Amino acid sequence: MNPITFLKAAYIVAWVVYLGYLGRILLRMKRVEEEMKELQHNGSHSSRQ
Amino acid sequence: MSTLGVTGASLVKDLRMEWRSKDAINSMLFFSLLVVVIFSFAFNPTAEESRRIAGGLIWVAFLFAAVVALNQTWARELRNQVLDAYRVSPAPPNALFLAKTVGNFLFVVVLEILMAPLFVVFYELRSVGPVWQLLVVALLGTWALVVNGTFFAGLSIRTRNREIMLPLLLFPITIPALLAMVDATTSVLTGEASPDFWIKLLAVYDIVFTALCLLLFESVLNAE
Amino acid sequence: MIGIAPSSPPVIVLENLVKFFGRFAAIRGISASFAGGRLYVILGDNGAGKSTLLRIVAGLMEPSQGSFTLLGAKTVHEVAHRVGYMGHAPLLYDELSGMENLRYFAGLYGLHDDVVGRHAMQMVGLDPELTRRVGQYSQGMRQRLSLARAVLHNPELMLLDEPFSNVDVRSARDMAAILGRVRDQGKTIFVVTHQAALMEGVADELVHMAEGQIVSRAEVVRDAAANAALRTAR
Amino acid sequence: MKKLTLISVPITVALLAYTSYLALIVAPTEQTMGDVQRIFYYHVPSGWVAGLCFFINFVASALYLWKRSPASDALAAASAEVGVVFCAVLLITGPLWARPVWGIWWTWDARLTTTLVLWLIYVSYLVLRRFAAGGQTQVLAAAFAIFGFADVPIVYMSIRWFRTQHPSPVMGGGENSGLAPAMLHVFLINLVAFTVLGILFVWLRYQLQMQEQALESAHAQLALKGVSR
Repeated sequence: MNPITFLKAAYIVAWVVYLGYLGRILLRMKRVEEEMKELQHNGSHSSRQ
Repeated sequence: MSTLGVTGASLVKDLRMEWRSKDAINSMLFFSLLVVVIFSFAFNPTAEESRRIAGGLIWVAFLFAAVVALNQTWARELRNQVLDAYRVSPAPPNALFLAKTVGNFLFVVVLEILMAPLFVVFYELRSVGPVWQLLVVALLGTWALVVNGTFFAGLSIRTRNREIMLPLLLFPITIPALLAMVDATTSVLTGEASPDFWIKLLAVYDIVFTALCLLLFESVLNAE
Repeated sequence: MIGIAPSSPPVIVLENLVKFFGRFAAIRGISASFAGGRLYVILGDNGAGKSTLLRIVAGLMEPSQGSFTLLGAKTVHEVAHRVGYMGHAPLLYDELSGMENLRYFAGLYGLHDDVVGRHAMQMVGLDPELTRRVGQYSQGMRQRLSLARAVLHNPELMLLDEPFSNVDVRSARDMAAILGRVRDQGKTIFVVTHQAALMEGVADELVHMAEGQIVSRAEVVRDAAANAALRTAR
Repeated sequence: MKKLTLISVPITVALLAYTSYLALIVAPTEQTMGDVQRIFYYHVPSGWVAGLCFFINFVASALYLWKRSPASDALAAASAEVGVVFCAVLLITGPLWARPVWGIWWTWDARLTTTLVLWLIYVSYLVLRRFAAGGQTQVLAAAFAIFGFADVPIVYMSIRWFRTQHPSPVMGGGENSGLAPAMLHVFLINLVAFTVLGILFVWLRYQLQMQEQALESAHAQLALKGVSR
């Protein structure tokens, strides 16, 4: 196999893993934020510290 | 409350309970017997080969068997929630840990004594190097398995899936100790190398992790 | 017997105690003070937070918010030897006999004399010579032994979680009478139960809990004659 | 906070793209290994960040056991997870480099094996965090983290002794000992970029952990005040 294939594979794997992980964190953050907003909206009469 | 006194009392209690039920020792014995038989089928070794792989075989068998016993000892404390009775008492947490560790140590040593003749018979084992070195390796190695094993078993009972959790936590941390035990044993059996480095490494491992266990056990026991 | 006035110094003071289990609030802001030398019966439905409150006070759980003092101490650890706890489960080893159990638990309190265990067993009406293992005990016997374990070290404060569960009425009445006698010696006792009737004539105060809060506290005027009769019944 | 995230994420990604360009195009081709050597610019910095994360995890765990502050637990959780991710990239890019250069995917040499064991330990840590439900997670995880970190030097010692017959074939102090200046320059920039990436990940993951904690306590407070009757 061409050595360049290994080089490409390594760089692609690294980018996929890092960007995938970054995306996952940002997605989870968005979800948590939404849930928090919803919670504050629903329970607006109940004060939250 | 004297730690030693409570340790002694807990140990006697554990030994008495084990003597009555023989749960741990029976399951350990049967388990390691199975490993021996299965390995023999899987590898079908000659006497020369078996001397080479025996170190690994013996310790893998004992490691798996020890996990069975380690889960047992804490399961006993969970039945009827007896652990709560200990936790509300003024007795020092480390006394409980030491008692459990020494108890498990004795169980595994008994297992080793009972299994040793079997290994000799099934694998035609004969030590080329001095046998007393094997004893040192066995004692240090068993302590290494048991001290962390007892700690992680105590940690696992506070999680879901506790039976699965113990090997997951114990095995990665035990790798260097296992490597040392296996290599030291092989060195002595084949007589080809000196086990000195491994014995020293085991001693360091034992000291480091015994200290850490004693330092952290109270936090783990009182984590609700 | 000298009755101890409700004005004796508080044994337990709870300050805005809160306990969460994840998103569920099991204890929702309890502030209360309990005087010594009395027998409190804590009543409430399942999930009212009775057991949780007891476990927090016994030091088996940390409160999520708030604080409490126990026998004047900030941490349970300091006064562990003065507190007795009886859990919902028996807290006994099935594989050991009654005396073997008590001998071990006495050792945890630094008591190495068999007399303590024998005394505790006799007090709850069990024979110390019984060699049967606890695993073969009847439910009633097991609860009695569990009580014996909790009072072994003669604690000033006893926290008893459902001591009468699965116990026949006669045994339960016996145990209630024992508790009354112990209280008369000046000890403070908390009993969580949903069988309030069993504590009739023994209780000093009924504490009602609902949804993680104390909703009411009611003084019980003990009928002295009935009480005495109950006490001499055995 | 939100703005900072919005700015820092694209900047870091751009930085990474730039350093990748440097690594792939600008840096000179290595004579003996050829272009495959360029994996080095990803491999080594990933390993460095993983090590950094595990160290942060250890410090944060010890701090948690001492002070019991939720923030240090969140930092421990965040750094362990990010460390596992970087360590995974390290373990994947390693064999991809080894196959064309050494002719084998893997060798049980000290550094490789230690890295693998390290990765296993911190995966166990993450599994433990998942399975230890309720208020006990933090203490148990912190205790295990201390054990894991203490184990690393012992693992390294033991495996090095175990594999002394193998010449250590890892780069750094290799044939010509040290990198050519042009390579070193690119390598250092990559190292910086990956460190920035690692810090960004830990920071974001930490934010997430804190947000989740805040959400849980918001739910709890609601349960405390709202449903009363």
